[in-house]
Amino acid sequence: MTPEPDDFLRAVEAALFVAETPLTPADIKLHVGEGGDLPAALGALADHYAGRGVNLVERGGRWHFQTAPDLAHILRREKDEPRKLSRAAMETLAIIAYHEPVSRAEIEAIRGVQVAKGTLDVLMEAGWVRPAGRREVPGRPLIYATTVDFLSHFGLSSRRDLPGVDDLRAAGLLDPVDLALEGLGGQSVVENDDEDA
Amino acid sequence: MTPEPDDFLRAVEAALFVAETPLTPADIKLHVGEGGDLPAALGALADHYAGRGVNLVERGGRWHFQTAPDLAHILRREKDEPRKLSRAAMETLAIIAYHEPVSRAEIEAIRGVQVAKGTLDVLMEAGWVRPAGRREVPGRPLIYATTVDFLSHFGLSSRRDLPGVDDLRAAGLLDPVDLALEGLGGQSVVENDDEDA
Amino acid sequence: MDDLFIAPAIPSPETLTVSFEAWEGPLDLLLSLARTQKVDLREISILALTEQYLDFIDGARELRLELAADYLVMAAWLAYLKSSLLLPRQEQADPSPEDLALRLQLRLQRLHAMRDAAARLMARDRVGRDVFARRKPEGLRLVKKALWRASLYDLIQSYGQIRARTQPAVHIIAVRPVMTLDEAIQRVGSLVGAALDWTRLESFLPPDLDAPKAKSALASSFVAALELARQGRLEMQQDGIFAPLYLRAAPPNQEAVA
Repeated sequence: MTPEPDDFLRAVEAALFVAETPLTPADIKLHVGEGGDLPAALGALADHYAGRGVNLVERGGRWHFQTAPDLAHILRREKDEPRKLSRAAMETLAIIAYHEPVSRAEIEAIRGVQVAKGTLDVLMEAGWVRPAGRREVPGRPLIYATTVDFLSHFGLSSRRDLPGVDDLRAAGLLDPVDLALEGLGGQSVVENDDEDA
Repeated sequence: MTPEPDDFLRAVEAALFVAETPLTPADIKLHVGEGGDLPAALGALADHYAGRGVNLVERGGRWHFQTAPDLAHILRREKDEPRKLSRAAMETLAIIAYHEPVSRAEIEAIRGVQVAKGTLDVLMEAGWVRPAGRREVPGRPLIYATTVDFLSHFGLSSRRDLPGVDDLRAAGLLDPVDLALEGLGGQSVVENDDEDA
Repeated sequence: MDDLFIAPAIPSPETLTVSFEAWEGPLDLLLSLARTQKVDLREISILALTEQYLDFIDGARELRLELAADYLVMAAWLAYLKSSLLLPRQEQADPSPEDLALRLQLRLQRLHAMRDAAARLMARDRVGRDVFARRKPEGLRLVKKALWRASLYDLIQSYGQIRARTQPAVHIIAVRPVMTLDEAIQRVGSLVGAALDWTRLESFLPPDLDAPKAKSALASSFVAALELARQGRLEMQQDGIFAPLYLRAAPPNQEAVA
């Protein structure tokens, strides 16, 4: 079924294998010369690699090897590492959830503490927060909102499922009990190294 | 002739294709999982690529794709010329490879000249030689051995593949060097600028 | 391949015009000379080699080349070896000159073997020179993906904390039901005159008070009683600590005295 590859085909194969970028037929000829039928060789190679883990593809007149699309997952193997959100991230998420869409300045006004950029990054990386356009006020600040993933992670069918302030009070979650313990100085506190502190 | 490759084999093929360094079977398993017979897949792949422009080879327990040696002339570029080793460095590398682990004094006994510090540095910088502990004799001299990268670079599956190693061993030319017997002149010759002359 | 590392060819000892930089020491020179014998190193004649070496050094001396000390040391050692080899056997020292010659031969063989091995090693198909890996592999990545853990409770608790921390605290003091001191003086003062004998303090309180107001009324009435007593308008009596407190109007004569 697979005929023994001739040297011209082998040369084309090797040239494409080592290439740093996709190659045009002219690029390939620079390496392998004119000693064969290049279109035929490319066609034969593409056929040969069609069902394999690596495919030869042509994109805009340039040829290159790439891994089969269905194998992408093995090349970027992800390892889950459970981590707990920092308090700053948790609070920022809560504010976005309750007040969305909100700008960073608004989050800071509500938290009474500056928000490090990294905090929002973490929430976006987690897939729970997304930029939701800009507010049409001077400075056009970016505004943030929660995502569908946020709802599903927290088991909410919509943001209206979030307990209201009255519910929180009834549950004792608004009691300022730990205020003294937190020792929060308020406005001048920056939670970590933030470039726009 | 070539059976349709299964997904496990395809995954192994793709992983080896995108890898930046040669992979041990353990590395490969990390990505493709345990869902297949890895040694069989590697063997099948090596067979499949044997006559082609790209080959799958095993070097020191690690696998990688490389172009076929006979195609070197079409693939070599000006800048590809690997570092030129001095004669001293080449001999030192050979002595380490065939005798490892060896101390500097043992290398000197064979070469009849002192080993310039730069010589070992060059070999270590190339990633071909590494310190391999100390010999438990008076003075506890540092001993040197070759690396897996040495095997990869020189296309050796293992040190048993070193050219002529069996004949040399049979001829007794690789026996441990008896430093006490090496009372001949030469020890004070420094091959070049060496601070511990 | 054997000749890859041979130092500049030595046509014959007499025509040497070569500097010592060509060799890496006496052993290297010896090996080069040995190779000119064109025999297997195992069959080399150390005696002949010694002759060659000494001739070479002599020739070099005549050519007024600078001689490195090591070459002269080797020359002296070889001259000693040569004379020992020519001596009758019984006068030989230990180790025997044959032994020394054998060791020198072995050393030359070893150096030659390693030189040959180096050449064969360098001639292999080397990665980056003869065989090539992909120049820009995409790379296998093990991405550590943070799996963030947070519960709905964490979320709402956080929100509660923010609200609790940042909402302005408004303290409203409830209007509590009290009987003022003035009221109490008024009431106790008017009622005590109507009482004929010792009467308990509680009897002076307004009827049907709810609990908070009753407490306030009792406290105010007690203070009012003290005030009225101070003014001499009533007398107070108590049999012991926490015993009931009795009031009655002061006798008129006492009021006159006061």
